Amino acid sequence: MHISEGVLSPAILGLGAALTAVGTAIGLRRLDYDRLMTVAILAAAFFVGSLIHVPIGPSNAHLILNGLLGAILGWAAFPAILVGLMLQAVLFQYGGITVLGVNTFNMAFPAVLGFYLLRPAMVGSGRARSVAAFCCGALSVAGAGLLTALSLAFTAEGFLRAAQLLFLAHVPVMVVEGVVTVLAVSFLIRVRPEVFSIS
Amino acid sequence: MSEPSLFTLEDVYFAYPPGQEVLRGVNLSFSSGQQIGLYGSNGSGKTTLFHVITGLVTPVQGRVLFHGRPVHDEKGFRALRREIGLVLQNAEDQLFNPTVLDDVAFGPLNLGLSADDARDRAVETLHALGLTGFEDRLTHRLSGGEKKLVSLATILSMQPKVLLLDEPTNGLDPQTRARIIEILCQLPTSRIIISHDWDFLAQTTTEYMTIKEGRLVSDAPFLPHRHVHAHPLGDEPHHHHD
Amino acid sequence: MSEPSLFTLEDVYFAYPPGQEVLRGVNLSFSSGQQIGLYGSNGSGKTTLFHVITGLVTPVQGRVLFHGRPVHDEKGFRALRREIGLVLQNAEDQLFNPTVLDDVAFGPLNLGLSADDARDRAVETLHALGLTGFEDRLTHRLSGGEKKLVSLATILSMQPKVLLLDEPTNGLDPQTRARIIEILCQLPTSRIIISHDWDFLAQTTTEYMTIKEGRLVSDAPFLPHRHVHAHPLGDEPHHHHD
Amino acid sequence: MAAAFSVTVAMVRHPGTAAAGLLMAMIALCASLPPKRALLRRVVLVNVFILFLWLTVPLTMPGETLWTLGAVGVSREGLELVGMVTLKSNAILLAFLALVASMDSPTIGHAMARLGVPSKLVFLFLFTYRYVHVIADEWQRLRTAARLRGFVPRTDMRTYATVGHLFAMVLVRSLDRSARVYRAMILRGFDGRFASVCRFTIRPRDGLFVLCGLAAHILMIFMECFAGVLRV
Ligand SMILES: Nc1ncnc2c1ncn2[C@@H]1O[C@H](COP(=O)(O)OP(=O)(O)OP(=O)(O)O)[C@@H](O)[C@H]1O
Ligand SMILES: Nc1ncnc2c1ncn2[C@@H]1O[C@H](COP(=O)(O)OP(=O)(O)OP(=O)(O)O)[C@@H](O)[C@H]1O
Ligand SMILES: [Mg+2]
Ligand SMILES: [Mg+2]
Repeated sequence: MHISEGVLSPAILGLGAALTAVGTAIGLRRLDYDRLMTVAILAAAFFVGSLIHVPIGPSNAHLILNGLLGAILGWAAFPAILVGLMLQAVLFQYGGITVLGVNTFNMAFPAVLGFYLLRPAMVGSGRARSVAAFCCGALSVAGAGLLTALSLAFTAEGFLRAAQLLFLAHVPVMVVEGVVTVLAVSFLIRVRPEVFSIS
Repeated sequence: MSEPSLFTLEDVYFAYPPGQEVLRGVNLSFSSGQQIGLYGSNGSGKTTLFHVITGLVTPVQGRVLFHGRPVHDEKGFRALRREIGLVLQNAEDQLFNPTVLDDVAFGPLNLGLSADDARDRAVETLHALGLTGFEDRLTHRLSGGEKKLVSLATILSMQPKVLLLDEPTNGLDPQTRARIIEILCQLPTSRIIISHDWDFLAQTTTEYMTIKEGRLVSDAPFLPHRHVHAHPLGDEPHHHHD
Repeated sequence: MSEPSLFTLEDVYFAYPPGQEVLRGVNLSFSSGQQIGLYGSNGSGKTTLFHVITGLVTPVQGRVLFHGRPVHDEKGFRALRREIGLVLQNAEDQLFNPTVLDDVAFGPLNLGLSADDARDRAVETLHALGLTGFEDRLTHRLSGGEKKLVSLATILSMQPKVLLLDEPTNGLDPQTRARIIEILCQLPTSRIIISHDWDFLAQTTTEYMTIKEGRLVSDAPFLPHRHVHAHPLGDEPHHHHD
Repeated sequence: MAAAFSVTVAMVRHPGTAAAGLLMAMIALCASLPPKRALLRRVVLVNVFILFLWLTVPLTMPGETLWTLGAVGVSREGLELVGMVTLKSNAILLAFLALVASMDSPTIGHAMARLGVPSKLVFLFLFTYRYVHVIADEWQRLRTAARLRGFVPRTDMRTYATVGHLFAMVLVRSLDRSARVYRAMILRGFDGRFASVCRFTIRPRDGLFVLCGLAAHILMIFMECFAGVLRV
């Protein structure tokens, strides 16, 4: 879930923007022009992915898929997510400019962590791969939820319970994301293993 | 009606959101056994017509009847799609599972068959189309012609009562095209086929329709005639797709 | 050679990474003024051949010569691509700018024309193809036939010496196809055209080649002959795309 | 411009100023005349998050209790906090809608380039925008294919498996497409630099817009300072 404009304190907004700027700079530096196109297209695919709604019990939720994006792109996940959120801001007004930094960092940082910690196992084989992919999908969402909750909690004490609830709301999504990530990864490994050598 | 129609379009109007009307008062009553060839210029609304029939887009006005009853909602169209199988214009759009077997078994699984039955049904269908041995091929590595055949298989495995085929021979070489003609000639299924390829329609369908100014019209009589033309290997046996 | 060839393929072998060889010893010496029609079954390597000529893929063995000199690197191929224009099989891949004008002006801008000149060149090219008024249309909202025509415009605006067209009439209705034939007949440009549509090749090219078992071979002689066949409106004037 | 406004509003602490900001944003919005229905939908979307805060924060934030609903008390501080956030959110949203959303993405891209955003990021932005439609169509087509074969989304493994496969297929096809499009670009002489025939024009109306914006801005900063002084 994104945080809307005008909710967070200037300190948090500034911190988020600074961290995102650093992440994006690292991500961009590692990209050359012929891979830029690939990243643009993946960013677009993930933007579209975040519009996919899946049923969860009586309600439904949209996918986030930052774990899979991180596993494929590594640091380039920062500029990709930044651009995706910018487009969301422009096209749908989810979130907005001042919270762009915080929202990007919240989603991209767990994704990059996933890249370093879980990806080696994800491109392996058998059970280990499924477990790693599940963790990657689920934990990236958990991380994003946690960071979002923390940004709220650090803004004003009054938001504390809201932040906790927000995190809890992420739990079913985590499970679904984990499952979808496992299947998507096994599909990609079978059909297009080169995907995992883009970053 | 004396003979009950399988599905009916009643005075259907359709427009894509910002634009002009594509369909303007289409009427069609389709009975079991009919084999219609549908042609018309690019952008005349042929594909759109198929999408209206299968409920992929909702008419602005008019309605779709299935076995005589109006279909209002997605639930009604789900029932309709079990009997009316649409093969999309672009074979790539039809195939989304990793392997051919997964893809051909996908429909039967959704019809409620058990995993084993769905598998058997898929293997059987592939066999009937001469695609035995393709089960474990990756769908997106198939050649253009193979993709066309497999996408036909994904619908045939659901054993629909009516086949809607959207330009099934586009981009195919003459041999593959001949194979599709042969397969269709052996199938008794009712059908509507969209094509720019008149010769193909003449071999696979019995009535002709076209879309003119948003209206579906039955076509002029069918006249055999002759042409002189030339092409490489013109002295060897061959056939033409026009 | 007495007449200098524009480009030459010398004993080219090519295979996509995991698979089998697609091209196995292709030789071709193309001189200014030649107009070649290339046909062959699906997956025989026609598209791949075009990609080798323009340096989009690198042969495993053999080489490409341009004006008699071997082309080794991307820089050499850039010079080659200014004179040899390739229109891709899939028009959707060819169009990547938001508007038609942007797309048609993209090539000229890269040739070093000023923004105004590139704009003029684009407008002129669109006019020549009967696409005046399309400048501000969004490329992804065009109909199939319009996309094909615009993708041709994006290459013609670069005024290449050789045109490589990959299935330019696929999925087009007979009228649009006739329009493309007319446009090509008016252009004196040297060309190689890939198509499964022999009648189209007969009207737009003068020599015929095919790919058999990875080798490029000149085709058998050209024989006029006649057929009887039937189609709707067969009594009205019409032409056939086969 | 929009960014500056958003930043200022985000910093504001006084409700009066926030309300004034909201008012100004509304005026700006009226001046730029966007289509009404789309606008309404967007405002509702953002306020879903705000609604979530309304439902939780006043009930859970400790402080002076205004009234009680069964077991939980509604706190004054909670209400104030949320009220403030609501004003600010909507002010920024409306200003953003007025100033940015009425531009199309290519314009934003060019504007970004002018503002000194790294060219790689601008490129990324423009192409992502370009491909969002293409890929959304691709997704839609694959989903259609699934529907045609009787697929009904439910809360079960098969649904998630199918979604996983569909999405992976969209990825694979997007990548193939990216390779083909890159080829199309180099075939037309692309060497990494972008040129454009589209000229960035500044109309008189835009100038007026910027002037009013600046005035409103200064006014708001004044109000904020003034409020601060009063409070001391
Ligand atoms: N998704 C869409 N949004 C807006 N307009 C559309 C869309 N799809 C099709 N159209 C327009 O609707 C009209 C009919 O399109 P349709 O695809 O039904 O034509 P068709 O007869 O199948 O043409 P073709 O022979 O090229 O396949 C065209 O003018 C097309 O531009
Ligand atoms: N990117 C790719 N990776 C792997 N194999 C490929 C790739 N592109 C083509 N092939 C394979 O190479 C062979 C030749 O393909 P090519 O596209 O050149 O055929 P074609 O003659 O143009 O066929 P068509 O008439 O269907 O367009 C085919 O067997 C195809 O499956
Ligand atoms: Mg169509
Ligand atoms: Mg080809």
